[in-house]
Amino acid sequence: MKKLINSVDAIVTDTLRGVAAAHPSLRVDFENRVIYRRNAPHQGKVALVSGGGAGHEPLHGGFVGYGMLDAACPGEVFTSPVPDQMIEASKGVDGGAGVLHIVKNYTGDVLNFEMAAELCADEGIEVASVLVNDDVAVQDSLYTAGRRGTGATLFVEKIAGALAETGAPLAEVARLAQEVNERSRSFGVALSAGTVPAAGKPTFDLSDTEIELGIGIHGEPGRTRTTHREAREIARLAMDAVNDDVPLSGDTLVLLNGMGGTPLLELYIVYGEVAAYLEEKGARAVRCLVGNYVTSLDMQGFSVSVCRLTDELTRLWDAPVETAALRWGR
Amino acid sequence: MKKLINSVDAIVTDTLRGVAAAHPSLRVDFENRVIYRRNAPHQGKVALVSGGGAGHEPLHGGFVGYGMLDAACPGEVFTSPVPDQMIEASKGVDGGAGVLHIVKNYTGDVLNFEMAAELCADEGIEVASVLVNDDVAVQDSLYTAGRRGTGATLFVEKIAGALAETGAPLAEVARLAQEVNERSRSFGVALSAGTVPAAGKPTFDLSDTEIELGIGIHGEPGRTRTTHREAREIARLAMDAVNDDVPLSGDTLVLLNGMGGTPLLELYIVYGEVAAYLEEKGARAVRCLVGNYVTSLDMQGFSVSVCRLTDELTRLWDAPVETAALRWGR
Amino acid sequence: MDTSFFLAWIKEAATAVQAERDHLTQLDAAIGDADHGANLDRGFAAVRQVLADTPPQTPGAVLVQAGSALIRKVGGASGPLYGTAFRQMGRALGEAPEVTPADLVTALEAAQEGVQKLGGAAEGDKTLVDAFAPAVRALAQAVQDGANLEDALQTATAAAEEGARATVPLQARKGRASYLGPRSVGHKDPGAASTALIFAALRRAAGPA
Amino acid sequence: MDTSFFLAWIKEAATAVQAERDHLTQLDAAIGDADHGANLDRGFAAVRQVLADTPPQTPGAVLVQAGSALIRKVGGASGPLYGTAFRQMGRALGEAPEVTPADLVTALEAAQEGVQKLGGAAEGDKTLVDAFAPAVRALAQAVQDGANLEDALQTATAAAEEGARATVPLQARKGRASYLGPRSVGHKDPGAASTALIFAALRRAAGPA
Ligand SMILES: Nc1ncnc2c1ncn2[C@@H]1O[C@H](COP(=O)(O)OP(=O)(O)O)[C@@H](O)[C@H]1O
Ligand SMILES: Nc1ncnc2c1ncn2[C@@H]1O[C@H](COP(=O)(O)OP(=O)(O)O)[C@@H](O)[C@H]1O
Ligand SMILES: [Mg+2]
Ligand SMILES: [Mg+2]
Ligand SMILES: [Mg+2]
Ligand SMILES: [Mg+2]
Repeated sequence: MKKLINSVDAIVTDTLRGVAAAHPSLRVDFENRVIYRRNAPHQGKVALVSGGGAGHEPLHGGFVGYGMLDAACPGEVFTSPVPDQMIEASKGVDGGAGVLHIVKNYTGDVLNFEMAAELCADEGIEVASVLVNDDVAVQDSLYTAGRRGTGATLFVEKIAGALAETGAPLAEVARLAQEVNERSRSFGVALSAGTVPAAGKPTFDLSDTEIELGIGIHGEPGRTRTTHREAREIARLAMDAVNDDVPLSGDTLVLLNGMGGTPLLELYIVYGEVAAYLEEKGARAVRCLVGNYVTSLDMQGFSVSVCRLTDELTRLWDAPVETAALRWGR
Repeated sequence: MKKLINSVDAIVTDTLRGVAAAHPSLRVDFENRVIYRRNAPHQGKVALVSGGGAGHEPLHGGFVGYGMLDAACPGEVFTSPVPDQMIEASKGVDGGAGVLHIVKNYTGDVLNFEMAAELCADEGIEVASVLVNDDVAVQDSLYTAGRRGTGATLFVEKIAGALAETGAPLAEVARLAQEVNERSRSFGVALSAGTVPAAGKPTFDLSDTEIELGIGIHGEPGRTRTTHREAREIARLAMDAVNDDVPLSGDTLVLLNGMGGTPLLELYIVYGEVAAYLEEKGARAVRCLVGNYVTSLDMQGFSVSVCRLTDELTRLWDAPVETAALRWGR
Repeated sequence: MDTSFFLAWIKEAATAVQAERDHLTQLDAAIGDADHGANLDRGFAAVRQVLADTPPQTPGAVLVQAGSALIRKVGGASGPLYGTAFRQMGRALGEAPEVTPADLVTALEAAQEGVQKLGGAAEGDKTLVDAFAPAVRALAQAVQDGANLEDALQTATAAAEEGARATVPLQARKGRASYLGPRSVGHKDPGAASTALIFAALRRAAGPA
Repeated sequence: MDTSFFLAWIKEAATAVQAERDHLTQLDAAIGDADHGANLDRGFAAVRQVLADTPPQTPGAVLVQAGSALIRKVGGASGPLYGTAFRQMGRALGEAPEVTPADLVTALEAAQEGVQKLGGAAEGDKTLVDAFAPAVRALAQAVQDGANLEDALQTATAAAEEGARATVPLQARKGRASYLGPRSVGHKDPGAASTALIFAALRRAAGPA
């Protein structure tokens, strides 16, 4: 394993040092491991807090700033943060209008955020939570852990963040966050596994002729393995999975997301196929992002997330945002 | 070799399809392979044209837009574009104030842009050229091909682009572009080689304990090979090379650039070390970018570029820009 | 069993987790995200630190402090689950300075209930519950049958290990491994494996075999 | 040598480049950027297309069209260099329908001069000039010595091949390989290798050995 790190144990601390050095608009609490907007809290504004394991950068720290998150809590690599971080973050951003926890649906994240929400309530902070579970690769069932939260997290953070800036109350921001999640679906494909530093070798092995379909963002293998093929066909496999779950139509927002080790060149090729697929189905990608946004360390591959837009969602997507990884309108 | 492509021969065309689908603010001429601002030409504004081999995305297409380039010409993977493209692009963007060609110093790029400039002159288009050659890994000598152009290309495109928006004349824009180049130095390190699709296997082999120092952006091996070590020490090696060439001091603009296959997590770790190094030398990174900007396909590694700022350069760096890969202020 | 017994358990557990760290992580790589060993090792190191910094005076306090430290430091699914297990045990023991085998059974039953309430997993879902539940059952039975502490804990450990082994053919319904669907079959659950380690540590805390 | 001779040369060159495409690319991978084979193959395919679409009527026109197509399609360093070489040859030949061996020498000397003027490389810089220059010299000498065309071209080809081989121990001073400094030593220059192929194709255009 070759990585640009000082030591496996120092990864998160050292990343935070870099984030603090790079972004004067952010404030990093190294002890509690929280990335804040420099000028948090904002009185009267609903605050958004998210968090999750490291290894998904720029998620979530790269989305802290005007129009998106108020704070982010990074856990260890691929490990949910702990309740202390979330409590500290919630206290640090609460401007009296309450805090929305944006939680990706993984047992670890859910349990830790649940504990944090309870303890926040004890301290008088109003907390609402939204669970992101957009990954159609996972069967949705009452008897399982349910669908994973992946690329739609970015949609939820951006759109709910924009609504929060308008001064909307917590219940409304939470409702909209929920709506964005419900309107979004994702599917991921890996060409190679990433290497978790603590494990020291790739999480799984793929031969030169195989790909994994339905992977998540934690280096876990997917649901099935198939033979490698043209980008067009791989894009179709992914889009079919999305379309089979909820037929695509109308205006959509698309995230063509790299898993960390795939160059932008290839992501654009796949995006071209995705756009063509949508058109074939009578849908349109009226807004999109192409790049590394919700990654899985150095995994090679991509995920595609599609959100069926409403006028309100489009307007809030277009609203100004100013974060390390997403910026427009200011 | 596993890549998200349809065929080796279709890579550039398919990438352009994706770019066209993703960015309504761009216009893609598929036949001539030129990416334009949708509303080019701008009457009375000096136009900026750049180009180079594909495989460095988002360079250059990702930097076409307000405040930066007017057009970009992608060549085949790691191959300079051809004069026809540059001529077509120059014609398409000339608003009567002349065209600046921003050329990275590689024999192929230089020769092809030279031919294009001559033919443009024949057609009555005023062309000035700036040669970017910031890579300190290469000895600068009259008897060699000279230093390569790498990360500083982004600085030149952004800052000269901002000046051009103010209506400055061609000679002034060219002079400033030249100044940015002269004030900039870069150095690159690879942890693994990228795979050129036409070659089908990594350009060179590195064991699990080796890294290459002084690599360029075309998958070429570096000047020396050394043992892999902590991020802190690798960052020091790179920064020492920069600092030995021109001692660092004062306010600087830093690009901590990923080569395509390295996750942002690691880039932030290296950036933290670079920022600390600068402080040690009594310099400061007052502006920075951390991410994949000038890449080398799926190579793992990074390059660091430092530009010694003046007040004018800082102001122009901060000026609004609206491109696919760099956006602020609008 | 007094305070030092429970401190010894924690120490044994921390040592075992550290020794098996890579193995647990490899199990997690197969059907999870390759961090279970690192997670628990970090957690138990923190537990030892806390117990050294502010030495607790009762068995219950040892376990509550240990559980809180796990919740504060582990993250992931296993942090809140093991943290809750230790905290519930500790709360069940109250202020008592001495713990009888029957008390231990009651406490472990409370722990199991806490874990299942929090995580929603039943036996057979291929989680740490598949090692925990049979171990608690075996211990309860042995204690009821009048076995001495060492033997009872030996029985519990064997049941935990057997329970962990028995997760191999199961398809996961909870936790990360559930995402693999049928592909989760054929691998041992990492949490069940660490639960077996923790029961074996409890056995060792009771003295040499 | 008439128009069809030069068309045959181009065809032989295109075939050879296609056959050696991967080899040239591998040479370029060692000290360049792994595209020389792909570049030239794309270029010569375009040349054949152009020549088929608008068949030229003189040897000079064949070469000028070929050179222009190379410039338009190859990119990289080798595009303008080879393009200029063919264009200069063609211009030197003018409108003549027939080319004598002496004309060929003059044309190749013009080509060499064009390449060196454009790229600034001298012999010994480890570029295609290291194959081109000795080949032109050998051809000139052989023609002056009254050798027949086949033999003269055989001599030129041998000199090009020898020149390409001789680039192995050199340190590059021009082109991408120069970035490697001393590490460029020990590898054959890809452009010199392709120049040898192009001279061998010229030899074959003159008929069977
Ligand atoms: N809902 C649940 N109930 C009980 N145990 C669970 C549950 N979900 C996961 N686990 C246990 O947690 C283990 C994984 O822990 P760990 O790898 O530390 O966390 P994460 O899955 O968040 O990376 C699994 O092997 C399983 O035994
Ligand atoms: N300045 C130069 N003069 C002559 N030949 C050169 C020069 N620079 C490069 N070459 C030739 O070009 C070859 C490389 O061509 P190619 O790989 O197609 O272009 P690029 O280097 O742009 O990728 C080298 O092997 C060398 O022979
Ligand atoms: Mg985890
Ligand atoms: Mg090239
Ligand atoms: Mg895990
Ligand atoms: Mg080359």
